[in-house]
Amino acid sequence: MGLDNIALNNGWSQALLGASIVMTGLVILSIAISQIHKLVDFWEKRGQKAEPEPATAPAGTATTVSGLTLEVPDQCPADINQVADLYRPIVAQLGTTFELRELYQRAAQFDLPHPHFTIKCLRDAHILIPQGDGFFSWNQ
Amino acid sequence: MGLDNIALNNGWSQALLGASIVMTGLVILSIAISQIHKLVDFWEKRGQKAEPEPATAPAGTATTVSGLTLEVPDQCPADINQVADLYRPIVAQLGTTFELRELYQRAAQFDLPHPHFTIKCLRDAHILIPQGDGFFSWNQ
Amino acid sequence: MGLDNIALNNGWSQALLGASIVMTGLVILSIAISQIHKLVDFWEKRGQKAEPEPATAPAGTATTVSGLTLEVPDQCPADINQVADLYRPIVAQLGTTFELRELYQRAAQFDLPHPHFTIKCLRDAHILIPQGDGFFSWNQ
Amino acid sequence: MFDLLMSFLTNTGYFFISQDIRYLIMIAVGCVFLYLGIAKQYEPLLLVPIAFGIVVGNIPFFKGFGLGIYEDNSVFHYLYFGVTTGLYPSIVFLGLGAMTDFSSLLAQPKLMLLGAAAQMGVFFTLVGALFLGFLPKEAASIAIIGGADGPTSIFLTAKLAPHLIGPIAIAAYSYMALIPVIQPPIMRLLTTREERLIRMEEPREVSRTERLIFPILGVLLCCLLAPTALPLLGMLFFGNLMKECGVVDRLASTARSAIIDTATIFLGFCVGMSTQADVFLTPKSLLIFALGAVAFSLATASGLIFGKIMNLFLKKKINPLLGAAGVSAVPGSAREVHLMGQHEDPTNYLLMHAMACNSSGVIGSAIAAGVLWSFNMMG
Amino acid sequence: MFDLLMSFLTNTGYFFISQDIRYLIMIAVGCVFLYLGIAKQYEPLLLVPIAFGIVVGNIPFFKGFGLGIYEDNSVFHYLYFGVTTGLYPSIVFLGLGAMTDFSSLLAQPKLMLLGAAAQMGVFFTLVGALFLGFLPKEAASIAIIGGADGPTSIFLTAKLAPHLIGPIAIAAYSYMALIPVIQPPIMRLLTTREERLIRMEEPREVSRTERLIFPILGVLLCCLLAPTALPLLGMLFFGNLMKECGVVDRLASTARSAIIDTATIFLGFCVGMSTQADVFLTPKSLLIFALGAVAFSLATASGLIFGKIMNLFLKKKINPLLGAAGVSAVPGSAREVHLMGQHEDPTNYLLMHAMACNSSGVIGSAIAAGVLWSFNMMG
Amino acid sequence: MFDLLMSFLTNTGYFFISQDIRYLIMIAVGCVFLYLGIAKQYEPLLLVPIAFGIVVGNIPFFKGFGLGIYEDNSVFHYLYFGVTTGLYPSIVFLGLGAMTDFSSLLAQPKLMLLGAAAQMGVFFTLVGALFLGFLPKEAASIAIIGGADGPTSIFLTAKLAPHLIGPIAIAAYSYMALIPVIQPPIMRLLTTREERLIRMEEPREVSRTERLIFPILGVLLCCLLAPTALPLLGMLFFGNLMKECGVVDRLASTARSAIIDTATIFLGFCVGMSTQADVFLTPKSLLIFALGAVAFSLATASGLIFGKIMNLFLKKKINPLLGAAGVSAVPGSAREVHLMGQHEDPTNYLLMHAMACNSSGVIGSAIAAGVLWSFNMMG
Ligand code: NA
Ligand code: NA
Ligand code: NA
Repeated sequence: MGLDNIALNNGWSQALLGASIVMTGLVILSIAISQIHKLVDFWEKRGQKAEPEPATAPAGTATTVSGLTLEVPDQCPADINQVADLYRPIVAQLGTTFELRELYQRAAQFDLPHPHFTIKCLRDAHILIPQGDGFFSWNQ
Repeated sequence: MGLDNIALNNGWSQALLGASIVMTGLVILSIAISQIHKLVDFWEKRGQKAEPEPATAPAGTATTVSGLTLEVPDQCPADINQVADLYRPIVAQLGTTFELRELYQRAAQFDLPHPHFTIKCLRDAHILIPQGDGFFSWNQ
Repeated sequence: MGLDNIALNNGWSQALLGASIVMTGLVILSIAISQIHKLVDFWEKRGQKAEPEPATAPAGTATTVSGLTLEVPDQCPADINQVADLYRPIVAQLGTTFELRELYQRAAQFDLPHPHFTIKCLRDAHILIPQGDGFFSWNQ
Repeated sequence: MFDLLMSFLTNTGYFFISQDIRYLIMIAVGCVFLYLGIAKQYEPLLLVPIAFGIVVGNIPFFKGFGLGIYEDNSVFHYLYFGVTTGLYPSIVFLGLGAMTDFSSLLAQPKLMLLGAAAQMGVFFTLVGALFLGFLPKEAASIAIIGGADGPTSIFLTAKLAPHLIGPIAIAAYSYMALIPVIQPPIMRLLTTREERLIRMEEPREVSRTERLIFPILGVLLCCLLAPTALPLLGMLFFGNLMKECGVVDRLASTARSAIIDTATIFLGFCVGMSTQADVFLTPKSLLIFALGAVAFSLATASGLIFGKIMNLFLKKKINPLLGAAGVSAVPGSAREVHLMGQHEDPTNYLLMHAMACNSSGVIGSAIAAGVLWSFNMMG
Repeated sequence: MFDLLMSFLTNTGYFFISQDIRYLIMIAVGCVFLYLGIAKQYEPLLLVPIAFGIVVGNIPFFKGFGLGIYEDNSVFHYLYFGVTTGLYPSIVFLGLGAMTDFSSLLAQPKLMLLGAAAQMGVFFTLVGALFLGFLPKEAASIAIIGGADGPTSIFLTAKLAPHLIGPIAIAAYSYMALIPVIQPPIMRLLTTREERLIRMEEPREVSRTERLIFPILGVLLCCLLAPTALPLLGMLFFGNLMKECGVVDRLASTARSAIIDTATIFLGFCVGMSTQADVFLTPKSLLIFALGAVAFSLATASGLIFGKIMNLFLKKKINPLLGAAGVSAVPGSAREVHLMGQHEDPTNYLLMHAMACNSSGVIGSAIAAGVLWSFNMMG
Repeated sequence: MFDLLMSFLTNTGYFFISQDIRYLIMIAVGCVFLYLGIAKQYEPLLLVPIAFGIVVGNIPFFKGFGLGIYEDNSVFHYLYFGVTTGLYPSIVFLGLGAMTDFSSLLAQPKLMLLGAAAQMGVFFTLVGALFLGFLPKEAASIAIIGGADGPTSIFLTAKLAPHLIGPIAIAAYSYMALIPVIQPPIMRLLTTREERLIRMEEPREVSRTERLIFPILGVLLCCLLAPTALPLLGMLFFGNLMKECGVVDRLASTARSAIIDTATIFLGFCVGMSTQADVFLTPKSLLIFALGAVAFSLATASGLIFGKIMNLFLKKKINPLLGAAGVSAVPGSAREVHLMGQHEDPTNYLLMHAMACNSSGVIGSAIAAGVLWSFNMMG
């Protein structure tokens, strides 16, 4: 009891040291995250430079894949019909009308690239036609 | 290590036997599922023949029930209003507007027959009226 | 076996006493719930009388809070724009179009008062504008 | 190679079935249950998991690998743990509370007596099971089948007679699924057409405050009387409070979806698996099935007769069919009552009233289970 | 028959309550908490499960049946297992991570210091609790109440002083629920109107890559310093990575719905049940409540004062009210800060900034818990 | 104070890393996996939890606090329990069953042979691992990597060689994620352009009854032959029956969302954590990785070659690329087959057919696991 109990149990040291550690931890973290910004910028610039050169390792494969999975979806693909081909067998399974959620799930299940974005593009291209009440049909 | 270790641990037998068992298992299963088709056809034909005769065991009861639960929902019931009566007490609990999901859950909770299909019929019969944003009201 | 086994194991007492206890329990509960009604009425009347006097404990605080959280949402607040101010920073995070569900989740996360009701008011005031397919945007 | 082949072959299920045909019988039983659940739609949420569990649990195997539900360290044993400890039943009650609307019960408290009356079947059966020579704890577990509440039956049996979980659970669920077969004849036998035609008043509106106070009052009044009902009723009323209070909707909604579904899947499947032929197919099981049918019928009859007795005293008569819904068996018996009522008069809506009896039957049999448990612990 | 009746009656909750009135007190406390949670809507997701748990946990029963949370083999004991092992708190942190948006913190890293500063309250209280004669492990568990983070408090207490889980958890959650009562006076006392009027800049946009790197960097920097924070912060940052990476949306969405809801329900309910009067109503509990209030107030004050100190060095001043949000108590304290700011100037939006402090407060108190744990294990 | 500081510092992760650099290596490996999962989107549902688990599991700490996955009473140890008992893999199979549509397999039963053929890779690797001196149980666990099914590999390893769960799981999941890198070269090497251009017929419509009978028939035929496959296949077919029967939709939907997601999160995270450098970074692990790559490639090759062999006997030729999808690795290998087919002829849709092989590969490797388990238990 009393100050003795504090001293006996290292109370002062624990408090001081504990507070310092917590502060240190968060100061380090806050400095670190204030630097992520720069790191990311640096990395992205480097990335832009590096991009023109083709990737290193499994070249042929990577191309096959990257054509479909790795492009950054800034805008809808020009060859939307080719994309639609990828979706047709899935849509066929869903019946004449379906919910986007179902389509999305299927697309995700088959790991088709960027399903959300692609579905949006398919709608913009009027390949997916809304039927009201959240149902859609396939226009091809 | 080496071939001795394989022989000592029955490696060759395990590999050969294991591979055979897996193959046997899937061959049997694939033959079986290629026959389901026929079995089902046979059974359904038998069923069509048997149907006209009334069921064996708890006759009266079965009729009471089957009128409501066991008919195959190929088309909406002619007596849609009678079906609507079944739903009215549930709808009353849901307030003036409600989501179909709520109605469906209630219907399922009370084990009403074929809720999805029935709700579709109620919509077709303009007993359930869409109010926009996925809400519906009851038109009776 | 037989009547002896019943007597030996207190069967008759258990049955009689058990049945009585279950019946007693539910009788008590049914009497109690038939009285809740009156209790609630009494309490609500007392509440209406007491309301005019300001609350007892942490007055200033309570007012600050109650203005926002405790009023009964019988009708949309007159100062809907002030309420909209509360929602603007949240909406800003959601992008230009969003689902009501997202908005509701955010509002609930920040414990904004009566989110369902408020969102309804915001729609009535045409501050939330439906964009079709369940998406909405903010009109300010 | 030949040794390995022989030892593999004598470890196949085909070999064990050829040694003990009872597994095949149970697999066939499982398939019948699947048919009832899927084609006949008798309480599919219960029957389908149980039935598939019966099939899976009766594929025989070499004991000692750690495969079966009764072997330590098997996957199925760990899942079965939720049955033997009573965890799944309690969790199912949590979800049940979060999906049950007690409004119509609150509007008509006198219907609660029908839920109590139907429990008389439990106590009649207790005496009967003792008469047939069952040990007291076994007799109590068998009697609770009359409560027509699967989780309650499993819970009590897990506490008193864990070796009987299989047959008792199967009996309880079978009879609940067979309600459209069992109840209507008894209902017709014990009521007159005039009684079946009685209409019930539209129940009054119930305020939110009432619905809020009910779970608190309910847990206090029921569990102060029978504290042993706590694991079931504590959870039931907790779920209901979450539903009614309106400020924790996300919790209530998870309780009545993901939580109860998960518990239902594993509870049903494990109960099915526990019917492994070598421990299940005994004369005792048959006796339990017979007593279960008796318990169920007595419970139905008690409810109906009590309804008629109540009418002797009530000015505003109630429809005694509602007594049959007092057994609980949510929501099957309520539906039967409704259908029977509609059969006599298509404009008579008994569903809401029957649901009130249903839910009080759930409370009643949980108290009965608590009482039987404490009798046998004090004994 | 008479014997059975008597032994039943002496096993009812009514009888036990007549012997020990403390159960009734606790039931009343539970009802008050229910009122606060439901009618006043003070943190209902926490208070409602706890409050109903208090009610259920204080229905007394005969010890020895295997009914109560402290008895082996009871259903409630198995559910309580998730509390005593620290599983529920960790799982709650997983879900919390999957629902927390750290963007505004990433845009304004300096606000993280306020989350650290508020933890000073923890260490002041540590000294105070030692002064009052508590054992070191007890003192550490009490001190962490100042972290204003329920799961963290429960986690640390489960590791250091499991016998105090009840009072410490109740104190932590009570004060978190009472934030609208506790914080505003301290905020007004320690800040001037001019300070409260300071506006914060709109935080900059944060790129997806930054949000992605943060949980990885966070777990490394925090847990390499204090590995004992791993069970909490490992899960928190894991949840956040799932949220931000955008390629496992279905997992993140389950984590922030079914998973966290289930853990929240059982955590709250079990913590409530652990307040069984005979182990809870002790002078120690009262002392813990008093110290908890001190811890909480000191934490709030530390945050506010540190905010003012920071302003001495910053060119672009921050609103020191934000310091009060550094205690975590997500999202109650952020809301209070925002409301207080709006009270002075209705066009001042502090919510996003306060949320940044809030989330760094969560990280801060998890580190503090880790540090206290390791001090007491090394000692 | 100085003592406390020193003892704190020597308990930081920084200190331990300075003593043993292997932790840093593993953290780097974790970050690479995160990159593959997030930026490259290689099977993110698997890789992201595992990768973050690797990072978290390799933050070193003082053994004895009860922190790590291998220490009794730690939170992570309790979560790991679901891995070591085989619970998570079985539960994942439940959900997998509830989301798998076996229609195209039912329409083309002969494709099932490709799923069997791909398992030959497992048995080749078994011999190889024994050749390299592994103990029989270790060799079996390593061989199953060729099954290309994470949960199956973990399940078998948990039963036979629990000390190898880490490396085997990581190898299995790595190669599954690396399918777009591993399979295409083998596919091109072993098939001619003409073969790759073969078109498959549109599969016939499959009736609901067929889809309903399949899980029942499947569990009986597979598990009567190899009862040890029960924990995996019993659950898989149970989930599928719930999906197809149409009367328990709410259970099926919870199984394929909340249940499988929860198991996936904790399975992946714990498997990642189990790679703690001091137990993981051994020469044995490297050997396992090498053998895993061999197993995977052999499995792919077996499937392809068997497809070509089948074509010798079939009038209506099949596209031998489908053989590569027989390894399972759902749905990665099916997608590769489809992409490869489309690469040759953009109008050739192999996806549905490849999914049929995929799902039979899952069944095939579960049987293979059962067979290997029983060989090693009988031995
Ligand atoms: Na009942
Ligand atoms: Na905090
Ligand atoms: Na496979």
